[in-house]
Amino acid sequence: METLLQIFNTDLLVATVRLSTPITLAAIGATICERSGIVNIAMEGMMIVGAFFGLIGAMFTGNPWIGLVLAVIAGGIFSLLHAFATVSLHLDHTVSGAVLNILAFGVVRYLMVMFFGHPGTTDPIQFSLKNFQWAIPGLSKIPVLGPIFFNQTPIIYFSFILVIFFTFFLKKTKLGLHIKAAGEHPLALETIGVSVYRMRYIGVLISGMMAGLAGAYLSIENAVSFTEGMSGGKGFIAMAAMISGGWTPVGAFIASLFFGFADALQVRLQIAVNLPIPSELFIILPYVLTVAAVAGLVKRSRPPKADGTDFMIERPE
Amino acid sequence: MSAIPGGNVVLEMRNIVKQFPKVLANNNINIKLYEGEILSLLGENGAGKSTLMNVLYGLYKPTSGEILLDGKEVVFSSPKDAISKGLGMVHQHFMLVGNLTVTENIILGSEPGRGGLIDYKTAREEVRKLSKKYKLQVDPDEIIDNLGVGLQQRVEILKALYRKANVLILDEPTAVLTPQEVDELFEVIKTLVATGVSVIIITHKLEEVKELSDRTYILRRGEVSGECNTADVTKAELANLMVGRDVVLTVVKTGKNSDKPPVLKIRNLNVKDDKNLLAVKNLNLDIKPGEIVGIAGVDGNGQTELAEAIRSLRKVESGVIEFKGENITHLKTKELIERKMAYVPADRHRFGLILSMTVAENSVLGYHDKVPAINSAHGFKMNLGRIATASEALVRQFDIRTPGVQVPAGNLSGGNQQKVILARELSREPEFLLVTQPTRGLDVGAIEYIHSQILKIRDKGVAILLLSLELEEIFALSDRIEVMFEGKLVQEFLPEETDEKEVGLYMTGGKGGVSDAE
Amino acid sequence: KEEKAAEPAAEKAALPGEGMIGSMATDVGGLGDKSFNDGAWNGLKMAEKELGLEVRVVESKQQTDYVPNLSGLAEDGSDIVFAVGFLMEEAINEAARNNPDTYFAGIDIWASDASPENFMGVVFNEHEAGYLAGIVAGLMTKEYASSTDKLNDKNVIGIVLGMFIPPVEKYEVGFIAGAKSVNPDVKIISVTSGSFVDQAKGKEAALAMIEQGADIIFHAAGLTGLGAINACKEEGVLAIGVDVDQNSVAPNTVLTSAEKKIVQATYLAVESAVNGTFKGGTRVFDIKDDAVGISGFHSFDSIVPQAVKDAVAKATADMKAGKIKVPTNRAELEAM
Amino acid sequence: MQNKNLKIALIVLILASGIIGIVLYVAAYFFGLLLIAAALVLYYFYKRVGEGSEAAGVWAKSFIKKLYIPVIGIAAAILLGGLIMLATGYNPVIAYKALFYGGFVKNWHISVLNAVPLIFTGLSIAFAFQAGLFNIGAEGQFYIGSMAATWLGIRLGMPPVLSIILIFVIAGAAAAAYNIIPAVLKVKTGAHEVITTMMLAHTAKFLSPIFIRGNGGDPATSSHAYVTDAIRETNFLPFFKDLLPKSNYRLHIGILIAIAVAVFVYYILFYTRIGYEVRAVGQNKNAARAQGISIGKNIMIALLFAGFLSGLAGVNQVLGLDHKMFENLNAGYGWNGISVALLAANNPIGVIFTSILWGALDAGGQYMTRTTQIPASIVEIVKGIILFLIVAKYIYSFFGRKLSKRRKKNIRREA
Ligand SMILES: Nc1ncnc2c1ncn2[C@@H]1O[C@H](COP(=O)(O)OP(=O)(O)OP(=O)(O)O)[C@@H](O)[C@H]1O
Ligand SMILES: Nc1ncnc2c1ncn2[C@@H]1O[C@H](COP(=O)(O)OP(=O)(O)OP(=O)(O)O)[C@@H](O)[C@H]1O
Ligand SMILES: [Mg+2]
Ligand SMILES: [Mg+2]
Repeated sequence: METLLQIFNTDLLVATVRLSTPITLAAIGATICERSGIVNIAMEGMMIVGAFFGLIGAMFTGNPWIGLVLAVIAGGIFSLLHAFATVSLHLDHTVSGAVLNILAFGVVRYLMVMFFGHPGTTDPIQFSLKNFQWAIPGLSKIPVLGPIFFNQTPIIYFSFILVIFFTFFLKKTKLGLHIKAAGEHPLALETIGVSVYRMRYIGVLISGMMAGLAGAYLSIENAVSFTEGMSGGKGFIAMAAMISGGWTPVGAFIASLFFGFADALQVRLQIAVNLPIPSELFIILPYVLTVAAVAGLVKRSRPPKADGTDFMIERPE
Repeated sequence: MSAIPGGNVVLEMRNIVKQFPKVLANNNINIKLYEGEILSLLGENGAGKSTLMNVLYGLYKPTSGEILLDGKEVVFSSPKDAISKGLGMVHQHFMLVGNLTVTENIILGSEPGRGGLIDYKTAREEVRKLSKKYKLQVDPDEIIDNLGVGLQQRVEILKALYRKANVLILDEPTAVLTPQEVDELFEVIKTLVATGVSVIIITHKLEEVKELSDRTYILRRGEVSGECNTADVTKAELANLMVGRDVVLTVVKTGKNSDKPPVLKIRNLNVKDDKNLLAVKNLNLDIKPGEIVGIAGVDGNGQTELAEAIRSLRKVESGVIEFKGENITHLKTKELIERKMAYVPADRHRFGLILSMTVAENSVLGYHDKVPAINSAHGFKMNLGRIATASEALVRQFDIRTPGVQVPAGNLSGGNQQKVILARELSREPEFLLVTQPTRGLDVGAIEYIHSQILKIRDKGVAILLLSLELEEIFALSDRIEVMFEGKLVQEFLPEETDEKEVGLYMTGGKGGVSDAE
Repeated sequence: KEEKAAEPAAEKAALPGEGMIGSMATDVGGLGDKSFNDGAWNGLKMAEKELGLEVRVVESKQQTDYVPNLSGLAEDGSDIVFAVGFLMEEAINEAARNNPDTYFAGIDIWASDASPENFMGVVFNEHEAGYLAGIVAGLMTKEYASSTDKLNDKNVIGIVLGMFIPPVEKYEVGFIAGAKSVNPDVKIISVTSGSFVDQAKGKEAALAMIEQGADIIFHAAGLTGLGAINACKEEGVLAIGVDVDQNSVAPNTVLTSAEKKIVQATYLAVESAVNGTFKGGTRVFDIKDDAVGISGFHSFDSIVPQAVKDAVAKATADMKAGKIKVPTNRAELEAM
Repeated sequence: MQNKNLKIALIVLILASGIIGIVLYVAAYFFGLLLIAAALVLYYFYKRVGEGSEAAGVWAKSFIKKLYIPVIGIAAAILLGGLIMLATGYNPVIAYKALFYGGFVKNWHISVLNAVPLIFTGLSIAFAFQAGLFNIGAEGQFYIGSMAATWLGIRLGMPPVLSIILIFVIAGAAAAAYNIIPAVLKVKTGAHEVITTMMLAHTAKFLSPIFIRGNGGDPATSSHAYVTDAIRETNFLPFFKDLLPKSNYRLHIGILIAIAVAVFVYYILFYTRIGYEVRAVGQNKNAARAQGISIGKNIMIALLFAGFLSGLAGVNQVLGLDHKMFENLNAGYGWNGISVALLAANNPIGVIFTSILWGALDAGGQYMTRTTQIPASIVEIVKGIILFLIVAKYIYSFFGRKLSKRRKKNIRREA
């Protein structure tokens, strides 16, 4: 019992942020994507692509920052397939997403063999973004909040910045306004001369880059190695976070923290609870909570009106 | 407001052809627009009016033909080009983003501000200035979804003016407006013209053409079938040009109201809309066998909710609906169908048909669990053979133009799709028919056919509730007219004792139970 | 099948194994695990060099690949086929039964009475290696905590496990027994991750242990354990590797490793097949063969006090002499 | 009317040669293919007798038309895969030879064994798709079905056929019951099934070790069973080798059950009221509702039946192949089920063929690696490309349009 209380400490909250970061990044990406009208269930696949290329970059150049850039680019390029399929080829968004997930895992498996001679997992890298952990002087000394928000590794800082950036992006920028219009009433946007296709490509591209960044976090900042399947459903949990967060970056962030908390707690409960309870019952906690969240235990809000719909001005046969 | 023949031609469309995969929507069209005039394009549904204007506006690429602006050929590869050349268009269906503010909608695509940021302060200022200048009052910070259609249309016009349009295209701007709002709109148009704007207005309402425009082009089946100074022609002549034959503008009704007791009784009905607000308030209505009750009203006054409540597609908050003495308020749609209550929904694509299923499959939708569609009363296996034969019979009986009953319903034209629905519902010998907007988007020939079918079953003693936004249709069919306004039936008329003006006044709350006195 | 009718009769060419094929199927952990899959592959490659046979490896993607891969390797011409990892126990028995003309060897797999003649189980007494590692950890975390700033005075150590299968359990209970034997009050946190391939999971588990004060973390979790070692590296505590000397993974973090000599065992099995001395049944490698134990301390050699080294040496001797009975499963541990 | 007898005789002949052909063929007797081909020829003949030669021609044409996109897609993917192999230093000719020899000849029995669970998950996903639902978590239902089948298989000792049937029904029902959660949530709260079924798949996967530990090993000495006890031998599905001695010893009749179930699902979808309603809801919810078809009820039916079908995948693996349940199966039947369903355009009969194709690619890929050491993961890429090229079928018209536009432009420029 004593240990049970012990686990509720600052470390738990630090772990919460650590575990929620990939979800946050992907959830924000998915949010922008759906605001532009495209549903992207391939976040999972894009994340794994990003994770893989992040590691490749970091491992073969010795510079994790190059890995990070490569991850974002790879996620972005891969997402363009989704944009091409859904926007230009007018394919059903869910179908395209599912196919791309499958393709992503296939491509990564093949590349694993190409680069390392075997599928599965890579060696840890020695020099990762973890080496750039930075305690912000002064702020990091604040009790509780300091360690949580001001003594972190680069991508975690990025995730905080990106939450603010994308909130601002949607509220104050022209591009943001156009993306919102593309997801709400695409024809209205087209009739004032802004290309809906372009906005949706941009929306998907942003989601791919964010998924790539989330993947980079997994491989070159957190685990400092790559494992097939290391995304472990986080792409889908991110979509749940996006929904629970009401399709806003801040909402997505808060929801992601919640899922991260569930995960952090789960590991610690396994240690603290000394009863003969199978550890698997703890492991499933985040998944069960995700189901609960999309089932509406969290406040519901309206998705973008044209979310998931195809856009085409002149329909060919 | 007189025509200015011999003035400057601001715009000309030459030999415009627009071929859609299956439809030749515009066939070699030539039109001219003079500076400062109001030009109307008249034509029945599907004549190609919207298509032509969308070509002009750069939304569609013409298959061939050219556009000249101030005498010079221009190519619009997107609306952006058209807008930059001074064209503005208010579309038939509003192009407003519902969850954005008025300001955001107006500036969308031409936002003030630098470096990708929006300067909301300037934007709001400009919107204020514009709305003052043209006397188009709107609150710049209101969310579009919270505005009525009249105000939304103002935003649409402001949107065009904000982009400094000197040619303004209005595609059926009056379709959703009340007569009073129409008058206001016309005032606005006139002030615009006075400031040098040229206007193209699309409509299929003859009065509007007469009242407003200087010149008129009439389109028929994708071609220009006439061009005239509006003052020089009569309405009948216009109508003739429009449909290519003499039109009987009113369908002749025979028979009289039955005096049997009502089959459908609605008492104190309250229904909420999607926003959880009361949309139908304390409504009472009786319909007798062999009677058509027409509900007139402007869109959004609770007609949809009423229809859905009767069809059991929407929850009834309180009140009672009785059919042949039985309380059916809380029955399921399926049970209503079993009681021979038929339904022709307003939106045939969304509610009437399953476009990817075949005509045969569609012809039993809703009756697919009844013999003979299935093998037995509690059947499991569908009788595909019998379904096909039966639907072939319907195709013949209702003159549905289709290559066969095994083609997807989506391959049929709008009028023929509507006929499939009508055939399905009427062939089941209903005792009550709920019919909403039965002729929306159809041409005159199809309308006539459908009206005659509705009257035919009325004469057989079916009780019919008609909901339509077309006053003309209401007058043509109804034995009794009820006006619906803000969720209530505010006045009852007999069609022969009233006219469209008077009904319109009630529809808009100009008279009748406006105040919530109770 | 016909082409390999020529039995592995020793055809004395330049090298005894020329013309023969030795192959292995990995378990789902696959090559690159720095543990038994890699070990077995290295053993095969050693045999390739020394004995001259051709070697092949095939990766298993999923559980259902095991039987087709093992049988397939035999059908496609291999003379001896290795199944690597306890998880292939069922599959190798079935494959061996259906391919009686090929030798099969299973690393970490026991041959049972029902196993066919052409199957040899190769197993190790992991608990003995774990016991020695436990002694090191038990002593270092308390008594000699001051010898490096990577240790604290909380007297907590941790174990990260992969899937809970017999070799893993043996490592665990051996480790616990060893630690308790020298430090009865030590608190030992054990987490079963359920996976041999998830580095992130291993890392998160280790981090949680470190939060609880653990300063030495042992793992028996394949790749998952590499994540745990990484957590130790980042948090500046010590780790103990498994199966092979894992010092190279993180030289300033891995104090020592609980080893079993898979490379040698594999080689010996191949050799017996080449020589025609292959025998069915289970071959247990234990501390008496020096086939299990702990590796050297590398950079920690100067830090680890002599007393610890002595304790290890004594325990080794006692085990060899049969004076210490190390438990092999949790039930036995409990009973102690 | 003398045609009537001829017709009946023809039907009998078609069915007999078709069924026998299928049995022989899937049991790795290749002349079974000849019988199947004979059945097809007879069917063509039957069509001619029945409706005149023209109808048969139309039928054949529409059939060929349906096939050409898949064929182009597969061909293009093979080409692209070959280029990738060339680029990464492997000889595609050697690889493909091994792949096809392994998948369709040498290890054909493994292809068939691989196909069995895929047919079930593919059917499950296809059926849900027909109702407009995406049962992305089929893998979870597979686990539930496996667990239930194992539990019953260990315990149920009735006369063989009876208990096998019971296991099929109960275990399938258990998997269906697992899908009640997403179904109810979908109906009541609109929670998207993509997320709920996916999360429940993870949940089921993590719960399975608990079940396995509870049903395997010797509880007195260890708690670490990674595999359950074997089910009773009376509950094994029959093997082909008992009847056809040359057949591979692992080949069980699950494939026949799978084919039969696929035909059954096809029948349900296109010949019954349930299928009609499910498709109506899938294609236009609003219209279905306005005509009295309950959306909620059909969502429940579709998701539960989908769960049932995925559950059967697990039952077949347990009763037919493994005879016990393993931890960490890593099976991927859910994802592959999506592939085969999409490839088959959600047609239950098509699922049979796409599953066998997928199974053969896997089996061939392993054979290729074993014999040539070319990594089997190339197959994953080829599979991904096939899928993309077939699903994104507009890709041809897209590039076609681009091409013709350019050509037009060129012509204009020349003029
Ligand atoms: N995008 C499109 N693709 C294919 N056909 C179209 C498209 N838009 C319009 N059509 C067809 O072109 C014809 C002309 O349509 P258009 O919308 O121009 O008619 P309209 O005169 O504006 O009719 P209404 O009065 O109903 O608005 C119709 O047959 C219509 O079905
Ligand atoms: N937006 C569209 N996209 C694709 N095809 C369309 C579209 N609009 C119309 N069509 C096709 O064009 C054909 C004619 O449609 P349309 O509704 O214009 O017919 P119509 O001439 O108005 O006939 P009716 O008098 O029956 O309404 C139909 O086959 C329809 O499928
Ligand atoms: Mg029409
Ligand atoms: Mg129009």
